[in-house]
Amino acid sequence: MSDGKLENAETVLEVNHLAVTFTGKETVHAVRDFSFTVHKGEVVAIVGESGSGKSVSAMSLLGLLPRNAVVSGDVKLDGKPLDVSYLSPEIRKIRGRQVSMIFQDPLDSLDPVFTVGEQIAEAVRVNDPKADKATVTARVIDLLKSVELPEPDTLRRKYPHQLSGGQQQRILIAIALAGRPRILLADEPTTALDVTVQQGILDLLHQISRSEGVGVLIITHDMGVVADIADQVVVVRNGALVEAGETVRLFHYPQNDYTRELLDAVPKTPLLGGSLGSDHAAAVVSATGATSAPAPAASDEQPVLKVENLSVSYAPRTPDVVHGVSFDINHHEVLALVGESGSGKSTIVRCVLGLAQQTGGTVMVDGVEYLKQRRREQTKTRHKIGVIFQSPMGSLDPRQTLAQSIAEPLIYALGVPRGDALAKAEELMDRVHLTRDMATRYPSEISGGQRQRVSIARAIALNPELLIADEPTSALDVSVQKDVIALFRELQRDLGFACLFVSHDLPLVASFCHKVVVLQHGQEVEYGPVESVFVHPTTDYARKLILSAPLADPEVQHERRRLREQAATA
Amino acid sequence: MSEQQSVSKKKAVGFAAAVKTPMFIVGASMVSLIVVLCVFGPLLLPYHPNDIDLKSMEAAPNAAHWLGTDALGRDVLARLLDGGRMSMLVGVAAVFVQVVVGTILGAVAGYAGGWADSFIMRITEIFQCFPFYPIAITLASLLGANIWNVVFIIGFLGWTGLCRLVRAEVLSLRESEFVLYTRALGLPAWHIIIKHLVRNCYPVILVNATLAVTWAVLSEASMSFLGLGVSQPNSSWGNMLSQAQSLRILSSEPWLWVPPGAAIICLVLSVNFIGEALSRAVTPNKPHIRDIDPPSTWKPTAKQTDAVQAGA
Amino acid sequence: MFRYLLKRLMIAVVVLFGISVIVFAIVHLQPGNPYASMLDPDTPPDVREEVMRKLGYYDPLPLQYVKWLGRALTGDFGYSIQLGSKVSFLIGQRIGNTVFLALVAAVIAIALAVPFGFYAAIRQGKVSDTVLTVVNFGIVSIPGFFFAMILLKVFSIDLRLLPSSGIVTAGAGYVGGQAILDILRHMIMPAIVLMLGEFVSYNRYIRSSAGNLLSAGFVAPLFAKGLNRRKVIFSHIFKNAAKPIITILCLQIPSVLSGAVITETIFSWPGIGLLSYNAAISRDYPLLMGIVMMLALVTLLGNLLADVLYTIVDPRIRLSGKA
Amino acid sequence: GVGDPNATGSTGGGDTITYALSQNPNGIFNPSLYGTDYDRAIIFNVYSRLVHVDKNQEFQPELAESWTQSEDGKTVTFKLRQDVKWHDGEPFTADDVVYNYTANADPDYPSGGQKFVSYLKGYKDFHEGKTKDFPGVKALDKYTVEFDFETPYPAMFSQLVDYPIFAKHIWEKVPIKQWKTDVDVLRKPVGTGPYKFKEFADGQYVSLEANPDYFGGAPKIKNLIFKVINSENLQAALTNGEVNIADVSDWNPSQIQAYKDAGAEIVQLPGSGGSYMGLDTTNPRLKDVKVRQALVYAADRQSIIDSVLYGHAKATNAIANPEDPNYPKDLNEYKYDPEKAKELLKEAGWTDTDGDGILDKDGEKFTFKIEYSTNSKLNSLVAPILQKNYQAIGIDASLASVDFNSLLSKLLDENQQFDGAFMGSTYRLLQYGANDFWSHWTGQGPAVTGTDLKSFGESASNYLRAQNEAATNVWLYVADKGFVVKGVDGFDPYPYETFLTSNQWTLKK
Ligand SMILES: Nc1ncnc2c1ncn2[C@@H]1O[C@H](COP(=O)(O)OP(=O)(O)OP(=O)(O)O)[C@@H](O)[C@H]1O
Ligand SMILES: Nc1ncnc2c1ncn2[C@@H]1O[C@H](COP(=O)(O)OP(=O)(O)OP(=O)(O)O)[C@@H](O)[C@H]1O
Ligand SMILES: [Mg+2]
Ligand SMILES: [Mg+2]
Repeated sequence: MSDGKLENAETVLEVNHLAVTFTGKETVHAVRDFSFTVHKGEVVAIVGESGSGKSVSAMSLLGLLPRNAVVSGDVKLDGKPLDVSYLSPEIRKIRGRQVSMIFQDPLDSLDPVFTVGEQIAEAVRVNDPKADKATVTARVIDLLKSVELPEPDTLRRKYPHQLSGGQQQRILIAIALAGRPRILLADEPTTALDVTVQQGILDLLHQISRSEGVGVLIITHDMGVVADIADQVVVVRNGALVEAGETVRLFHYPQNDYTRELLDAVPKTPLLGGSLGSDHAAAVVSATGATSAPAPAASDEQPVLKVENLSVSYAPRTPDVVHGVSFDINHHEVLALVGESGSGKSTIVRCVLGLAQQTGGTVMVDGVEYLKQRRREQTKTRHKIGVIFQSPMGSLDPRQTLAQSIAEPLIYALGVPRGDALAKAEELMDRVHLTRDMATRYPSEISGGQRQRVSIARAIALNPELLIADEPTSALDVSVQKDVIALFRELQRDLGFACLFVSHDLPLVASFCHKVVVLQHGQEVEYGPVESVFVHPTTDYARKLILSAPLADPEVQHERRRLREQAATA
Repeated sequence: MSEQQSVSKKKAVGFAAAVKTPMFIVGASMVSLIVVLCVFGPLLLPYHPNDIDLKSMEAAPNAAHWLGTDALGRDVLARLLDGGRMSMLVGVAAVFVQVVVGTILGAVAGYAGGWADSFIMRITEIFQCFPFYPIAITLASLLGANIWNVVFIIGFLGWTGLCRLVRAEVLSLRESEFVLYTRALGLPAWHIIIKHLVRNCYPVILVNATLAVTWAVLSEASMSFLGLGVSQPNSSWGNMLSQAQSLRILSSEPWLWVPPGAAIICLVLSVNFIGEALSRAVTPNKPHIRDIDPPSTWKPTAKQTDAVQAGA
Repeated sequence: MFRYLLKRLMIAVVVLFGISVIVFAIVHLQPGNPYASMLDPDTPPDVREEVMRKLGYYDPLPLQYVKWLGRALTGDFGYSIQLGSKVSFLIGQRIGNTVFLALVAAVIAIALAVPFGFYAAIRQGKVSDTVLTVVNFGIVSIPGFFFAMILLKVFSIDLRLLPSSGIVTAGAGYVGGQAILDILRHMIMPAIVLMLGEFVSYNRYIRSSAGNLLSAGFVAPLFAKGLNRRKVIFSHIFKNAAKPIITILCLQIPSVLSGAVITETIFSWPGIGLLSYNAAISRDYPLLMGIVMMLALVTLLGNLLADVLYTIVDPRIRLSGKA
Repeated sequence: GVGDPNATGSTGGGDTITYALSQNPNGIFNPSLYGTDYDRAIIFNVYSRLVHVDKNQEFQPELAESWTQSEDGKTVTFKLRQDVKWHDGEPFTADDVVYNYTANADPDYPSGGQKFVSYLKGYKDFHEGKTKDFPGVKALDKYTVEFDFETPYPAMFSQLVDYPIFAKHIWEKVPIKQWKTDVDVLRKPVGTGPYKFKEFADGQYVSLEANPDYFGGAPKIKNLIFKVINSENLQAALTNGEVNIADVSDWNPSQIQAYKDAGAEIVQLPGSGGSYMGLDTTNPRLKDVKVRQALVYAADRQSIIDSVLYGHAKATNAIANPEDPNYPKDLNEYKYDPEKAKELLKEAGWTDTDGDGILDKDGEKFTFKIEYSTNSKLNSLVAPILQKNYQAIGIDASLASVDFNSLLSKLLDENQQFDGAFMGSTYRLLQYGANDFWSHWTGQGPAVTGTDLKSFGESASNYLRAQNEAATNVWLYVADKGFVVKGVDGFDPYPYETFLTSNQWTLKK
């Protein structure tokens, strides 16, 4: 990769003063003033907080917005002006031929009742209407090969749901490439995917831009992805351009406050950085700020949660989803459950809470198998456990006010009178830095981060001995995530609970947890202190997982890509 | 997340938004008008709906009888207003039965799962398979023909749809994390069902209930046609209309069929409007992209341009 | 697939059994004697009693049920009290007429509902959509029997265009094309009445499912890859809409059949609806049970058919012994 | 027919008469097992009877040429016609007649059987299966049949009028037990009447064709079709030319006018079907004859006839046709008199002690539930009038409508009580007192007896007087029978005999 080459490259897409307004019941200025340029063979990343108008901007270039959207701005494609203000014939002509788009959710973006081959063939025929059947098929197979899918001839006869997420995303890319476009608009192409799969897609996009000279515009909120793939970065906020620049420069010398805030919010993770193998546990402790967490209690004490040989199945006579997992958590200790999506993290959480069918092993809280107890005692134990579920929206009843949600366990579990409970709820809201005037709002009326805090307030209402938090930050953008984690640390220090922390975000785990369990297909592949597992992973899977988590550091990512490419050619 | 946020936002304020739509306003005011007329109207009329006057049978509308008289010289207007009470009572009460039965069974089946679910679903299928009229006739003769039996029959045979909907909703709500939370907390099942599950089914229930009103009012009319509806001497719109079932009356005595016919149509139409407004509110349509229905001009409308400029 | 079918059939048997118990119970719980009208009212009481005993009227109810079930399992639904003949014979004579009428009505309804439903879905929220919605509501709000009378008045009396009732011109003995024409002329009014109610529910349902499809995630990508509107709607959306259309078709079977009661009564269309009405009115319980069981079976088969057809139109669905 | 034959395709040609049936026949085309008037219409055109009644309500020979009766009334001998053939060409003989009544008495006979048969000699033993021999009816020769009675039963003639004779050679092939279920035989009737059976399209029509060999003279038209058309559609069918003859079900002048406008004429004759409200004489409130009489006085029956039936009915004061020769002329007419009703009730101890407008006695209020069946439009008009009449004299009258069969089975159940129930029956000649069963009335000992028609008639008149005095029913009316006839000549019905002249019917030119 040489910068010199890029500077001379021709400009493919030039967007100036793009604005999109939605008219209707209320007028939404989704994009106000947005400008950027994409050159041949270059990857441009657009980053910005959720709702800042990234997707809308991309869609507007292809005229894929609803009727109530009013678009204006100067757009030049290959130097020729393109009128994006209405569904002009030119816009329809460039679709799929000069500008293609890769959509965010791969399964949702494919027509479920056509085979993937047919769907690619359609795109081929758009560009070459006179092609005969054999030509089209040949081209489809070529495309499947170019996106590195195995056995293209069987694969093309499959339906979207028969493919994995990564394969589906590759199909979308193949469709996008069918018209040999000059520009590829990729809207969060990897958000729905596992880190390991994500890496493959990013490599593919990178390779396409390099080898075919396609200009790639990638939209993402993951700074790790940006660091990994982008040549240029465009930061957008509230529908307007904040800062743009070459990636390495922007990461090291951010000019704008917002950009800086964005980069600061990314967890700092020396454990995962650089080359694997150097042993520097002490450095970790100081660098992660983990010092704020009290040291784990002596190991001769009774663990708060002890899971032994746990197996779980969702329905009778179906194969287990979790096989023989064991771990324990002491007071003041935070144990992380990590692993790719679907590896059984949430399942373990559910089983610990008695919400999934345990097929083997034991779950002990304070030394008793509480799930086997009678209802009444079981309920008592349950009151010692605080729970935060994965999605902030889903974990609050949309028809309860925030105060009601927080007070519910107090009223119905402890029998606190309603008035007192509501008063206590307001105190708890103070603790999680929510203003009291929010007490009567409904979950839909507050932001995701605020909801997360309501869940936390509710979870600590009963002063839990054990806190179970299932991906409490998965759905948040980095800045909100940072706030939530800070709050978490504070609470843990004050209340001293043991914590089971589920996450797929390795940098976050590295900075926050004491012990870690790595899961693959429901099996425990690694278990131990964070420092040893992350620094000296003993299994290939763990190593791959750790390496695939993109770090928000362009140099590290470039180095990693270089190593991968070497490995591939070797 | 932002999408989820906006959808749920619409849900929470959905009904409030529905109230402002023209469809809702038209429907609600028509229903209110009908209710007011039927509740208070009879008090103002000089005739009792069952007063027989054999001297003026099937009289055309005149000064004394604004809507004429029926085959026994009874005042059609008085019977119309009084019959409206019956028809609406049938509608509301039958829906009440349906909603109560359907919601409870659906919620229990969805929440409990397992054999309870299978059991309730089999019951639901059984009821679903009953052909309406033969069973209604049989039940009517088992129970005798009167308004409460009409209510019972319509409710009894009509709850399955709502039950299935509520069950489906509860099934997905049950796995939602706020319900898992209450279960993890060890709260009693009834609390979870009533406070969380059923409450979150309100949109489904409400929309379905308005459709069920339609169904009940029309079924009462059809049952009257088959001689099973509200029985003499009481009137309902259904039995007034069914008594006018002859080509003779149809061609020469419109005052006997136009009022009840128009009343049924108005009531059903307006209830449907309300239902449609509510259902549009709770199931917000994602707007289609431009290509689906391209504007004829392909240019932003003047109104849109104004809005953009005003906002900018 | 096989296991799935087996399981569904087992469920169907359970459901049919439940239906038979309930219907048997409510029919027999009716006050009085179903055979009452079989004899002259002035038949001496002792003769009456003797006939009743021979008929098994004094058997305890469970025993009567077991007897009925035993025969029903061998496909014998007994004899109609009112009409004397075998229940299976009576049903066999009528079912064809109903199915024919219902099928024609359903085909017309769906043929109209698909284009109107799609049109409304495409124009969602526009004036034309609202107009269609209001028209739909207008149609549902007219009681079917009433609408039928109006048709009769207009087409039979005023215009003298169509015959008022029956399936064929009595005793005319038409053959070939003339016979078909004759049947068609008799069928127009009943089919329209039966069709309209169905049309509205099909139309509303298709409108909403097509609406969902039109805003589904895969639509924008289709346009993005350069397909035109015609191709997107007629190839992609249509194929996706097959499943909702099948659903409504199969699941509406019971409602079409029960709607036929009214239509058949008015137009003297000799179908199963009319037969079931008479059976219920005259407490002809063997006949009623036979009809109810048959309709229930048709309903269950309709549901099963829907599920099996899904697997053909929607590759995502696999039938398994589970679920 | 009138109307455009191309547009309506109506009656298939100039040689067809279509007769509307308001309901589908059940298809029980056995002359002694049929249950409905619709089956009866077919049977009376396909089969013949031993005797029929003439316009003066006297019995006339049909299949029988003549008959004689012994002094003691115990033996009746019929001489049969010798020129009669079944539609399949077999000759009609005395064996057929004997077979008919032997089957009627058979233990397996799937219905109640004709009443007079049970008065025949040896009935009991034969019916209980004790012997194979039934001496009550025998063929003296090929064309002579003798009936021997245990006790004389002159009313047999009215049953002979009602039940035509079927063919032995057809029915003996089917076990008697299965007579009501064997569709193949039931639905292909072979008779001796003016028309041959051609086709039964269930639910649609029955088509008959002329029997050129009919002993009463070959019909003048080729086809007679009975078409099922519900009464609501009749006007349309008539206008359309789909129908030539139909019953009048509504005497509303505008309805009659509509028929006339459609080109039809109205044929009206005295009816034979009566309507009344049965009173439960065992009901504690109604036990007292004064109370029942009060209920009759309080009913404004003439107004009902004048308004609901537009005068097309006769008032009755007993369960019998006022045209019946045995109907006494001196019955109490119970003219509408609410004052008298109140007086009678007062005498019976019913007064309004608490001033709420409702009569009471011993603390019990006088409630009265009027039950009527839902399948009659007329009832739903008459019942509210009666309700108002009773309310006017202080009775708390209510209405309850149930389907006909529920009502019937309730009345047939001796353990159930009722107040008043609307019933209707066909008042057949020489048949009286059958309906007392419903009123649970046993006032008049062995109801009707006599060795010959004359003494039987006197006994019948006395019976009717007693019934009239006991007020076991609130007798309402016998509605006139009406026919709408369009384009048919020679249609000449009289009471009990609608089809006797069907072989004379022709289409108007
Ligand atoms: N059809 C629409 N009508 C009205 N407002 C819309 C519409 N589509 C998007 N918006 C609004 O436009 C703004 C920008 O949305 P956009 O989808 O571009 O955000 P984004 O930056 O892609 O966010 P994310 O990272 O969550 O995908 C949001 O405030 C959104 O609510
Ligand atoms: N309710 C359920 N019924 C049946 N199978 C389920 C259910 N929930 C999850 N599974 C399956 O169990 C496995 C583990 O799922 P789980 O939700 O525990 O994964 P996870 O590690 O939490 O993934 P993610 O990171 O996506 O949350 C997956 O294969 C999933 O398909
Ligand atoms: Mg986006
Ligand atoms: Mg999870």
